[in-house]
Amino acid sequence: MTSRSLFQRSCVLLGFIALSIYLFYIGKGHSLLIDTNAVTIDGKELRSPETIEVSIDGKPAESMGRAERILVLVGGPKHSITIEVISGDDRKVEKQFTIPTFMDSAIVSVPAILGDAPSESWITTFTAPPVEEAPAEQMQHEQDTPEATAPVSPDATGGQPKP
Amino acid sequence: MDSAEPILSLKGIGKSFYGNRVLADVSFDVGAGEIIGLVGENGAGKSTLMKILFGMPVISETGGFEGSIFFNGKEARFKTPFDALDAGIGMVHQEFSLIPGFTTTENILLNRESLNSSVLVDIFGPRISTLDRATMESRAKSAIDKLGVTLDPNMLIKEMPVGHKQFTEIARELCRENVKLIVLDEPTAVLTESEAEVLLSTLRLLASEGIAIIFISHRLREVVELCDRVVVLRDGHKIEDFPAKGSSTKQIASLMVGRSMEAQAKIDAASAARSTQSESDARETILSIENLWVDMPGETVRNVNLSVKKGEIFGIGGLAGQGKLGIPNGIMGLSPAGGSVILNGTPVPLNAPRAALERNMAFVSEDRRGVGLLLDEGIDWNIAFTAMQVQNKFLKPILGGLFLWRSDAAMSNLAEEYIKLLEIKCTGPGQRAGNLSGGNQQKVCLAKAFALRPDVLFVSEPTRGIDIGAKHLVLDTLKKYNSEYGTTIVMVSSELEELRSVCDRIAIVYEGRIEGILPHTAPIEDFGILMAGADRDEAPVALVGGN
Amino acid sequence: MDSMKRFVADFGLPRIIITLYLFALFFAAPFVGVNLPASISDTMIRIGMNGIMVLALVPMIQSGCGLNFGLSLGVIAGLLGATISIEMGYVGAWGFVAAILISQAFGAVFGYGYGKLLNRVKGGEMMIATYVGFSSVMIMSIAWLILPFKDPTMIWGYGGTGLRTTISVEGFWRHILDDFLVIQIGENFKFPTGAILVFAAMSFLIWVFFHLKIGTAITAVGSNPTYARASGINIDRMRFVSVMMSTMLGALGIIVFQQSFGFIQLYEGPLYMAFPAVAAILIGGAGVNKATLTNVFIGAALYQGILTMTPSIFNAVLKVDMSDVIRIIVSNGMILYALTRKTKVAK
Amino acid sequence: MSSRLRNFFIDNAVVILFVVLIAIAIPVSGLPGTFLMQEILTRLGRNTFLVIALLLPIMAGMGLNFGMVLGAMAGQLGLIFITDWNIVGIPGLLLAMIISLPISVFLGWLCGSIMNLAKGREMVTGFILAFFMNGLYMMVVLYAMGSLIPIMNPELLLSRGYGIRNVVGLDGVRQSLDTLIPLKIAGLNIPVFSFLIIAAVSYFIIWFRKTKIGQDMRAAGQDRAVSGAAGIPVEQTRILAIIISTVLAGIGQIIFLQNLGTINTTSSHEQIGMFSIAALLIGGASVTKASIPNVIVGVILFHLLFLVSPMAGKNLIGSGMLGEYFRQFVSYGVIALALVLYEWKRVTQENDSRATLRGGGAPAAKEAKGGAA
Repeated sequence: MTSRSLFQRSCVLLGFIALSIYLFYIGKGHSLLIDTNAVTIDGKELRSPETIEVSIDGKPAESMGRAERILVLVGGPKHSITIEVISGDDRKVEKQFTIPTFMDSAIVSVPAILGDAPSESWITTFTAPPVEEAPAEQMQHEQDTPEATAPVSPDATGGQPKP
Repeated sequence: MDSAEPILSLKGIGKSFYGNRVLADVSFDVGAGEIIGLVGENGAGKSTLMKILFGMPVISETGGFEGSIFFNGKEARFKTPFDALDAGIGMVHQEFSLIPGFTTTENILLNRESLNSSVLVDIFGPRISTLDRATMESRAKSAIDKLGVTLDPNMLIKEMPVGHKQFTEIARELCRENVKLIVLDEPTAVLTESEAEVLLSTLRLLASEGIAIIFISHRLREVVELCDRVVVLRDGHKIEDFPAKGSSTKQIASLMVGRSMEAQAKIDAASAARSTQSESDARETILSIENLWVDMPGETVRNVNLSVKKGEIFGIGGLAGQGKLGIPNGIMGLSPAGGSVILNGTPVPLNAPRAALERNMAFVSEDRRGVGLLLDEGIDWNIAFTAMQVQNKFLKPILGGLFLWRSDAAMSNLAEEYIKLLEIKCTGPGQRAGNLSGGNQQKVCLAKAFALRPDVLFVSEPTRGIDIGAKHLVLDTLKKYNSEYGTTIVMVSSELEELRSVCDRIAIVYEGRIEGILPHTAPIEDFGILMAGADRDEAPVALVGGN
Repeated sequence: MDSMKRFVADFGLPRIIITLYLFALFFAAPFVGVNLPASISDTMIRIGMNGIMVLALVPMIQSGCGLNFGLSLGVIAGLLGATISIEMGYVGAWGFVAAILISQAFGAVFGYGYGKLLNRVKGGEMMIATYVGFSSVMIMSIAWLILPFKDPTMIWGYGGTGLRTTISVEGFWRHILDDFLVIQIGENFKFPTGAILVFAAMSFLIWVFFHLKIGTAITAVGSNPTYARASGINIDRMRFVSVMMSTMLGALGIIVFQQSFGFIQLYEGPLYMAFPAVAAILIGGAGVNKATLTNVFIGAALYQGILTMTPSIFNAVLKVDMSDVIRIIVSNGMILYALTRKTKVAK
Repeated sequence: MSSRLRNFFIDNAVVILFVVLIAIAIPVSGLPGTFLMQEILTRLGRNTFLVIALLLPIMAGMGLNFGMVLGAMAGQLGLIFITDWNIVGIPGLLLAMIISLPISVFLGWLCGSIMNLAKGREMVTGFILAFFMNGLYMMVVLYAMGSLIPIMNPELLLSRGYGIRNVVGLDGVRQSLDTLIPLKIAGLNIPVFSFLIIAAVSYFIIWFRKTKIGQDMRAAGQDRAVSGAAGIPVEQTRILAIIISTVLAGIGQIIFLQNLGTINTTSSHEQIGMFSIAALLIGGASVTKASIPNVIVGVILFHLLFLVSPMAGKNLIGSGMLGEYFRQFVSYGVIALALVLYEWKRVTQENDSRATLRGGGAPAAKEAKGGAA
């Protein structure tokens, strides 16, 4: 192998690694919780308007009332949010925001955005409260439902997994 | 054609395989533009010599060779055939080494294709480049043009007549840059006469362009016609090296098969001693063969007529590929055959091994490991099996004869008997046949045939690949068996000497036909002429026997 | 050291590993609280159940047809025998005998076609056998749906068409062999005398067969077909006989299996039946072209031993049931080993 | 002319048989045409790539690559990882492909090397190897993942704390290739981007055949001895054919699963080999010859049959299972048929080539008929 081709092959390999990292970065999925609960920032309480319509990345808008949360799944770090206030002062706000790569679930606070709060406060990490596992439901996933009448084979028969 | 500096010069080449000498002190030169005919019987050392020249791995694996090779003025020791090819030596094999589904061009340039350059080469290596078909075709065309024949560069090999395939092979060798020497191994064996003519004139054309040619052939007439010089090998020695012009096929043939004076004298004495007992009585015919054809790959028999007398040892000789092996294989039903074979006055069905065996004929095959033996079974099985299956020997009826039970004890006894009789060196009747030496394997094969107590025994190449001591024992056993039981033996062998020392009459096969039948006392030159295909122009040899 | 190396070469490394593994399992059993008598008893029962199926592979290996991945054809014949016997209302020993007799008739018919086919595709038997087996299983699955069976224990109770996926042989001939002359020692150990006796008897018959003239000829065909032909043997006929035997033995084998298992498994049940048997005989030391009864016995014992012991030991030690995965790796690894190793005898 | 017509029928016997079969089954099934059209378009996008993965080993004379299942396993591992890391959309799929790449290469190298040990029975070896590797795959997925190999997302794991669940949802990447370029013609959704990928890989195969290495593969496929004597590294070339096939199978499996939207962890890969091979053979390919048109025709016919046979079965005898069994029978049967034809042809060809040696005075060689279905 010539040094030239060694170099080029290393470049290809590095390129693949770099591409992987880039893909990881731009493809990382996040669960966004669009939140209209009131927030207090710098001692100021910000409240959401009565009715708004929210849309992320230009997807079909959803209307929200006060103190609601809706879940939106997105991929990648950079997103835009469009908030249209239906009640009260009729206005439309469009903002860009960035989600940290390793933040799996994020709360996006509508009042903070509408209230012109500093952009760091728009997004906060969401930690799910511990949920009791539902073992019954899980069991169903674990086994292919056997046929009602089929006895559990002592496996002397089927040497191979069934197709 | 004298040239100052020979292209190839072999000096004192010698080689032995496992202490078995196959080549000794062979030296000759090949000049540029010279055509050398290399002739010799099978086993004379031609193919070993070529293997040495091409640096085949088998040579170095078995301890290398003696002497030295000078190619193009420099000493050459090729490690692999590819080194030899790179240096400028081309080889055209007896069997076609062509890819059937490829075109002429693709075959001529196999693994030497012209490539388009590509940026991917640095990353994935040169094999990622696409083929440059246009350049390839023009390269192939120029190689074909050198041959002076017309070949369609885009025709598939499998759709070609045989002759074109041969030309494609030669074009492939020519297409290499700097090719200086081409070795052709039996190039005309598969060609028709007119195709062979074209090939010969092509070779002359190449030689006139300065390419040296080594032409290996059994067709002596072609050798005389084509070559500048003829080198004769016999028993691993170079016997003669003389200009082809003015020589005759007869002369070459007798050089090929001739023995040293002492050996000759010994054989003559031996055969003279036997001559009295066999020739005197005009015995009845036991086996007569008419219009026999046998389709055995490489040993095709076209039209054989023979009759064998009861109680004689009948020899069949001839050069390799002429069909002598096909005769017993056809009669015994192992190869597709037609014609008529009459044993004791009743015809033997062909293409039915069992029928042949049931008519009390037995066969010791030349392909010991492939046909002759059950390598994974014991000696007892090997010896007894055929007799058991055909003649119901070594079987005990049980349940009133409803079933036939194999008697291992009887088989073992039989094996013990033959082990003693034939001096088979083994650990016992149960030893696997695959673990025996070649000579002992051959004895097992003979024992298998003897166990059948045949009326007619075909023995094919009984001494091939076994050591001298075993050879004598095998031949003596055959003679003894013949005299003790009166069994008619038909022995096929490429070793004329052997045939002459054992047989009463010897038929020589040439191009699938019996060229002639001679008594064992006939002078060796006569055999040589028959083997080389008696030149029709020369005076026909007086034939003895025949139908 | 040299003799050690030769032993490893002859016996094969995988086989040694498997043997050592099984010994380790048996050795470990008492220490981890596994009931050894019960395990041994289980192993015996399984040997009785599966032995004949392993035996069924011997004729075809001996005649050079290779590993009979198409054993499913024999199994189908056995299923037909069992279901028809039940349909005809035979119970007990008569039912069992009827099942065997009917299955042998079908086995002969299937074996006939199968043998004729394999003689036309010499050299490619194994792959073709596999897929002929697979497709026959599927054809039979369709047949199970539409065949006019009437017995209420066998057909779907309501709404459905055709036979059930699994049919219990309880009340017909469940454990008829296992419980014949059964030796019960304590609570946990049960020796299935009848099944083992039948297995032994069939093995004896096979042993006899291969000592007869024809059996000898079949062995020679497998060992070197050209030699056999030169000795006047009709190779195709010998191969054909071996295929017939293999298929009919397979049919018998599945019925013995069913009486012990207690159920007839229809539809896709027979699909992979051949594989455990093939793995067993290879573990026992057979090659693609050579098999002996010793290979059958050792193989059945080792393979069934592993199947019984692995789950109990693993469950006891690791609280993990990896037996399925280990079974897949061991059996297929063994087949793979045999396929890649035995190239020198290829002829 | 009539002999050409006859040859056409003989050469395309399998295709014609299935066309006739489907022509009968479609009206019986009563399925509407638009439904069938939509399904076929979807399935073309989903399966074609996998079938294309089979082409190179056939060219290299290694027969039907039953070992392609190994690639499918690698693809699934890639998808499991990106699902765990929650990488979504096209980047997720690309990342899954990149992850599968080294695994596929390694498995392909292994498979090719083992097949080199079993020359002449590559198919049965690949077939068993697939089962064997399936054992190792299960070991990794059911026991090592979550214990030895870190899995962050607990939702992927079985309740016992390690091992991947039987069903893994691919919500983040579901159909992201198919819908990347949305196109609707006459009410039919066309997975344009998937088709573009298939076109690209088809082009790759065609281009590859023209490269030196492709030429070497063809040569090695026809005659190993001659190729070796000409200096072509036959074993290496064969391994390479299997590696490429395995890599393509890995990518193909990712494309296949993104369309389905779920992975059946322990079984998604198992039948892929058989279905792809059956589809290719129904398209008129053989053990020694296969082309891109075979792939396309095969996928269409195979899946049409797949779609209509359960309904046809139901309408005929009132059991959906009948059609299910029938299509499985077809899959297995067409493979059996192709193998029988191949061996048959090989045996008769051997006899024929011997017959040509027959010399003068001999009666004309017996006419040996090749197997024609």
